[in-house]
Amino acid sequence: TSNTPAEESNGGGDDGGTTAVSANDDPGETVTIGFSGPEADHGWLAAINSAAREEADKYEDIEFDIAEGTNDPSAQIAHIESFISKGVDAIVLLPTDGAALTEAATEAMQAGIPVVNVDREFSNEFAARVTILGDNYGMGVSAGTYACQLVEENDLGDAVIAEIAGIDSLPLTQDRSQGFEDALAECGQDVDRRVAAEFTVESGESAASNLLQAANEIDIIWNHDDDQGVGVKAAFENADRDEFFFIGGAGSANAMRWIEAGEMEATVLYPPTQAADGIRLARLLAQDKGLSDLVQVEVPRRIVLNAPVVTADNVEQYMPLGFES
Amino acid sequence: MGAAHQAPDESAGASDRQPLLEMHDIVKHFPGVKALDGIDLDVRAGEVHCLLGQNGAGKSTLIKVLAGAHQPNAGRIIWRGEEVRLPNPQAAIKLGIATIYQELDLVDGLTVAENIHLGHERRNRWGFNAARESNAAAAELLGRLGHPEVSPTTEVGRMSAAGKQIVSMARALSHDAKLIVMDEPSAVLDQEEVGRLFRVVRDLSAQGVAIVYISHRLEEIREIGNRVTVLKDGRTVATGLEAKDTPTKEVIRLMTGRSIDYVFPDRGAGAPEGDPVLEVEGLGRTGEFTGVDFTVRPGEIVGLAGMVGSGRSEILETIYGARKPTAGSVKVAGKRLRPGRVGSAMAAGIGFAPEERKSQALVLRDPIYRNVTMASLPRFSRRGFMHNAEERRAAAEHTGALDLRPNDVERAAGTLSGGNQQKVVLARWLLRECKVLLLDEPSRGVDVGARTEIYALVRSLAASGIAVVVVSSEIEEVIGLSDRVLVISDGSLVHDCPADEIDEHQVLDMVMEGEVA
Amino acid sequence: MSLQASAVESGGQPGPGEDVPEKKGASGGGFRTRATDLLSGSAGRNLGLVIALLLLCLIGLITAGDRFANVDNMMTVLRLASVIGVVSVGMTFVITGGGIDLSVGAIVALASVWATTLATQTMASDVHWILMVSTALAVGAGCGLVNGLLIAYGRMAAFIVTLAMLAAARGLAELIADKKTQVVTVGPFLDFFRGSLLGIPRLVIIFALVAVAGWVLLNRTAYGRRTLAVGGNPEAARLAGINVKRHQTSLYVLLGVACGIAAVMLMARTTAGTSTHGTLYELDAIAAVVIGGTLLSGGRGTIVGTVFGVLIFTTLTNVFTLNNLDTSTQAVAKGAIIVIAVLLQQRVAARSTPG
Amino acid sequence: MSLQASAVESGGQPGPGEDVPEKKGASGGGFRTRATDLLSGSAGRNLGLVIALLLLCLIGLITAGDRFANVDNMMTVLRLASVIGVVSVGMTFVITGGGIDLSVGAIVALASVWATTLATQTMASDVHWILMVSTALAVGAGCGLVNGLLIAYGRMAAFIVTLAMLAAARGLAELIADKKTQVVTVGPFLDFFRGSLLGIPRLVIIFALVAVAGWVLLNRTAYGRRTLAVGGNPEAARLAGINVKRHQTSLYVLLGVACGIAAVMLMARTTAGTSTHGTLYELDAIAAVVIGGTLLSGGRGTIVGTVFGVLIFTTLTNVFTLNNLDTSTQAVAKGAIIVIAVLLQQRVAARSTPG
Ligand SMILES: Nc1ncnc2c1ncn2[C@@H]1O[C@H](COP(=O)(O)OP(=O)(O)OP(=O)(O)O)[C@@H](O)[C@H]1O
Ligand SMILES: Nc1ncnc2c1ncn2[C@@H]1O[C@H](COP(=O)(O)OP(=O)(O)OP(=O)(O)O)[C@@H](O)[C@H]1O
Ligand SMILES: [Mg+2]
Ligand SMILES: [Mg+2]
Repeated sequence: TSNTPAEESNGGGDDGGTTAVSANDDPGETVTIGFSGPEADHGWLAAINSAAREEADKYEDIEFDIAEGTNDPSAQIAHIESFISKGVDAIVLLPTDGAALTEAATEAMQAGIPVVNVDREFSNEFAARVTILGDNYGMGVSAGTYACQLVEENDLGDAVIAEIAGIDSLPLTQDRSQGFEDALAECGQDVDRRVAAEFTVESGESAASNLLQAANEIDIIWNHDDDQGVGVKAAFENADRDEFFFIGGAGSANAMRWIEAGEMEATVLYPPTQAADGIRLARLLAQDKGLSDLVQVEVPRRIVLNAPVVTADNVEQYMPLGFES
Repeated sequence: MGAAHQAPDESAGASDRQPLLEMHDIVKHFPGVKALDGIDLDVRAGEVHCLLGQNGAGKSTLIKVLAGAHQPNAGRIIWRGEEVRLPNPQAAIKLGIATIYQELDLVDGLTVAENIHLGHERRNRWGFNAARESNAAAAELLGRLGHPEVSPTTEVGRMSAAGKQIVSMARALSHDAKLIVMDEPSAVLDQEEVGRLFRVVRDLSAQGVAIVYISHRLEEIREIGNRVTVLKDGRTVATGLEAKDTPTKEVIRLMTGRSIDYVFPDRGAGAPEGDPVLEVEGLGRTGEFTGVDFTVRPGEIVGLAGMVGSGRSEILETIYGARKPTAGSVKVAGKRLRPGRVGSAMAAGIGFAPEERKSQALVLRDPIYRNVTMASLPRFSRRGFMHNAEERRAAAEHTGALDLRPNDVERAAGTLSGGNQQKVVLARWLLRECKVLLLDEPSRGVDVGARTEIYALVRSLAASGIAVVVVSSEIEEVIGLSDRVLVISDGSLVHDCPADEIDEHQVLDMVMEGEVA
Repeated sequence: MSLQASAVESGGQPGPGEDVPEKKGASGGGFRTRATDLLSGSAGRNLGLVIALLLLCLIGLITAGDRFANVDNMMTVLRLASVIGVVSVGMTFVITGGGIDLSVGAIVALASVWATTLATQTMASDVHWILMVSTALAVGAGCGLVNGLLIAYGRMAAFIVTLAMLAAARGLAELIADKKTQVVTVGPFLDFFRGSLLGIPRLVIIFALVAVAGWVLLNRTAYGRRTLAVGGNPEAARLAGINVKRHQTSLYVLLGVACGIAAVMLMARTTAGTSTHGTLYELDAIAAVVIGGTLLSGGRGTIVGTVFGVLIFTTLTNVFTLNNLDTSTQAVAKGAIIVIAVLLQQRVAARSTPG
Repeated sequence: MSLQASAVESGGQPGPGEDVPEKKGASGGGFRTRATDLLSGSAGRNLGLVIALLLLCLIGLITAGDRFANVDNMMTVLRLASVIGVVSVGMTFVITGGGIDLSVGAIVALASVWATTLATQTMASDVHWILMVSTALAVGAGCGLVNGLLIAYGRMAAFIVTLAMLAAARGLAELIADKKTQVVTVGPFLDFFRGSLLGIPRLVIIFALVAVAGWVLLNRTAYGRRTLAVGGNPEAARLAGINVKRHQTSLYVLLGVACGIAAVMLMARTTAGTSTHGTLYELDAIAAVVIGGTLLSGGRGTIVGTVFGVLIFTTLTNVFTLNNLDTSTQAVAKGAIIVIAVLLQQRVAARSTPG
């Protein structure tokens, strides 16, 4: 159906990897993709949204219907309902609360609209055609494993390990903490001090300030989120403390730069590209295409992204993935 | 009304000077009401100009126009020969017009001195408040008013209505005004206080300050006034009357448009009989009053006389259960009330019209009918649902009987003139058919016409078998209206006798001395 | 002769504590007809809101066309409005009675969590889903009772008490749920509340019932009359024989029950109970109530206005979403529209008063 | 003869809209002495707060020992208190003047973002960091002016206007910052504001200066008197010749400037400007002000109380963190402690009044 010659400039260029091998980027029939995510009130979520938007912009056969970000599951359900009534071709959904949106997603699936579940998992596997997960538990495990490594390398013995979590009432925070704890247990360590911030710079600063007072000597600090990390780091400076190894989370561009500059030990990646991947997959699903990059013809059911640790050694390689927050 | 005729001598000279203030054809509309419909007024320097009129005639509205607080829809104001505009209160104050408002507009959270100097604060060299200077100035003003005992650092919210009135007067004096408007300053004052007020007024007019004086007590007008202007329904019906020479009957006729005999209703023949319906035994509250004993029979009116602050209001409130007594008991028809429970008192058939209608009795924003029916909600509800039409009808019936103006029960109670608000409170208890009625200053701010009606009403209520207890700061009223007079001094009952065996001077003596003269 | 004249003179803002009678509400004396009476009454006060809502719908129609104006979308708006709507109706009572409640969102969360614990759900599937509903209502009422007792009998400021409840109830909800989302597994419960009646979602019907019951309670019963009196002048109410403390307490319990109902609705809608339910409901509900015309200082309340307030906010979000506006621009526009709506309402109310 | 009348026992809750003189504060007629006067005055009113704070410190000392009671930790508490403290001092004025402001957090965010844009920072590094400070203050004052004009001259409810500003300012901040965190790169700015003077962090000194200035302004100047009057009885203030609308407007501007100062402090503390700064400051600031003893209905305000309120909340969080309490338990404990603190304060105030 497409007769625009401008396809090259839209589709290709900047993201050479996939376009080279597959014909999937060729324009197909125009499809409407609905996207709904939480309110972009914080760097990582903002990056998710903008990545999704940019991805959709690359394809001129995508009509992108992005709903207002909201932290109210009830409002998000309404978004899904309106997608269904509008009859979109596919839905990419980053739920505020996986369980709370399962029912709505199931309805969409039953209405014949494929749902791509991003980041926070539904409580029922029939609610989504594809699930793309950043691995929150894995993120904690990566951080914990790296911490174990640091303990060993530096011979810290029974190290004082502290954790600065994100919004504590979110399941994802619980998963991260659980992973961290489990990994530490592997090498006989535990979390000595834990505070929770709210994914904002300011809350990071105050949580970290109080934390630093709680222990005179800390060996390792893992901070769940690089966005609040700006504040956490300011708190270190304010208190004039740097005796510990500082590990971050998510992998913002700021964090990458700190690692380069030696101001941070490492950060655990939690790529904000999931939604962009979700858009691509949704498009393929809607156009009835497969994943020609894989041997498998079909789009897979479940994709779990890796949570690699970025250190001074490999930061250059990961720099392009770092999102500005 | 046998007040002495003491004319200040200056008044003769004042009359031939050019008027200090002239107001011509002032018109003021409120949504749905023409409050002022062409008022003329002229005031000369050094005179006491009295403004008379029934409740709702427009007196307060007129003086608010004069104070810059209301903007007239039409009319001219001429101040010392020049036409002026008064867009806000500052403008009026700047010209030298100070006002004591009827609704005592003071700020409760500030001290006496701070209230007095509000808007023209005393500052020191660095622009900070000069508290000491301000307190000293306030103390001086209070002294001039005969109240050196009032501390300038007292918070005004803790003062009685009478105290606030004094502060308002001090505030007006603090302005170095050429014209002071007083809107019913004597309403909350007792006789002694009124005497002090008059001394101050005479002082001021001797200094050439003009006073516009509003009161519903005609004898005061006669005692202090030079000339009288009468308002009726938003119009000037007479102006420049000589205060001393115009017969009372004539003034009342001008105000009301009819002749009213300004007298107290006859006491029925013979003393009321039957068992006492209200028995107060040894009632006391620490720090307020002690050992109050009295009984009231059905059909009897008992008056409580005493100075402002003697504890009369507290006694009534305690009987009603609004305050919890520390000693003694109250019985109605032989049954003991639960102390400190309004519900218990109401159920037993006591009704109470409190002294401060604005803060204690009315929901100003609500329509009149709701204010009237507030204490009788169960009567108009069937299984919890209100019968609105019947409610309005019953309310209108009772407000009509009290000659409420305007008699429109849908109006917000707050838009009524002061005296008419009092009638709404009375209507509330008339609706409830009580056995005992406690009235705290029932005629405060009520005009002569309505006052006569209220007296007649109270009497007829008594005649129908209700026991009435009345508190009033006008001793004449207590004696004239009651069957029996109780004299309260400093929180205790000092005398109890039939009303016709005592006169004003005796009461006054007892009130002051605290014992039978 | 200008009608505005009198309005211009009032110096004070219509903020808390003001007890000057509202001029716009005052209606004419002798020459009033039934019609103007109606206008200057509640209909007149709500006219501005109606106009604001209609304007909003018009904008929706123009910018989103059919996507806005179809039954499905309307039902979506109503369904979204229904949960916060129920809370707002309860909030109208508390505010009219001179109080405030910041803990509504937290109570909704606690009630939803408590009603979806494994224990409750197991019992509910054994016996009847009504058990879950009763649990939610009881939790709501209990929290409301604590609020009410501390405020009325403990003489503490409502703002502080309910702020404390906000913290405590949400914390408790987190502790009970262990910060996990509890999925509702009781099928009949979901079937009942997620169903429709004559094409109208049951949630919307519940909202309608609550609103009607609230209207009757406020405008046609002695309870409503007492609420207005207690809010307008508590001292006068007390001296007129109303048990002010008991009444105030009952208002908070009433709102607590409304929160319980909202929790049930939210559980049905999201098929889950979690400690994050009801986030920021306190601001949304108070905003809807105040924009509807209920005085924050108490003594005057309107359920119809509140319903309009809720609908305006929900429609606003819907129109924005249909137009794909980004969140930040939405927020800026929302701020501007709130101000315009209120200004409009004021002008219309002033205009509709006879002079 | 005494002219003092005791306040009739108040039946109403001491909630919003109450204008009955406080019963607990009422003191006897003639038999009042200088000493009891002082007690029943500001010291007496604050005594409960002092006790609450001391108790809290005691708990901190017992549970966390040296980690609590060392200069570093004290400075940390003070530094954390200073930003919200400056906002709370400004809020005290607005609330005392009968208003309320829900937009403080959003204004802080907008000011911080505006003052850290690339353009501003480039200019600031070329000229002087004072440029960044002026930008923040101007943005704060501007937002406050808009609030004030709409409330005072537009006669809109403060709650609604500032709620709209909350949405709009945060949205605008997001648009300007593009939802990114803007890191402060102007070294001299950071050096100045993150430095210390005689071992006391500059931020704490700024807070102290603001608090002292606020105290003097409220208690020792005509402006403060008028604020009390405007909040206590706006009609009386108008009749006394005070330009009530202008005064109300100025109060919001004052608070806006305080928000600008807070934004500067926050920029220094976190080395960043972002649209998420100041989240929930509205609740925190109002809570600190109210717990400090300022009446939510206006007319009575205390800066000392506000400072104590801020310190109590900050110390509470500090003690919790030192004890490694989890967030949910913290929330429940916080709720309980707020209620206990206020009850304590009431009892002490009642005790310290003679009669
Ligand atoms: N703010 C207002 N809104 C509407 N009507 C008002 C308002 N203020 C006064 N009125 C009306 O204007 C008329 C004049 O009232 P005003 O207060 O001037 O009477 P008054 O002569 O002072 O009576 P009183 O002796 O009872 O004090 C009354 O009908 C009153 O109801
Ligand atoms: N806070 C207080 N503590 C102790 N005594 C008080 C207090 N306030 C007032 N009083 C005393 O209580 C008594 C009663 O005062 P109140 O002014 O109510 O009397 P009243 O006779 O009703 O006067 P009015 O005629 O003005 O109503 C006075 O002796 C007064 O000094
Ligand atoms: Mg009058
Ligand atoms: Mg009295």
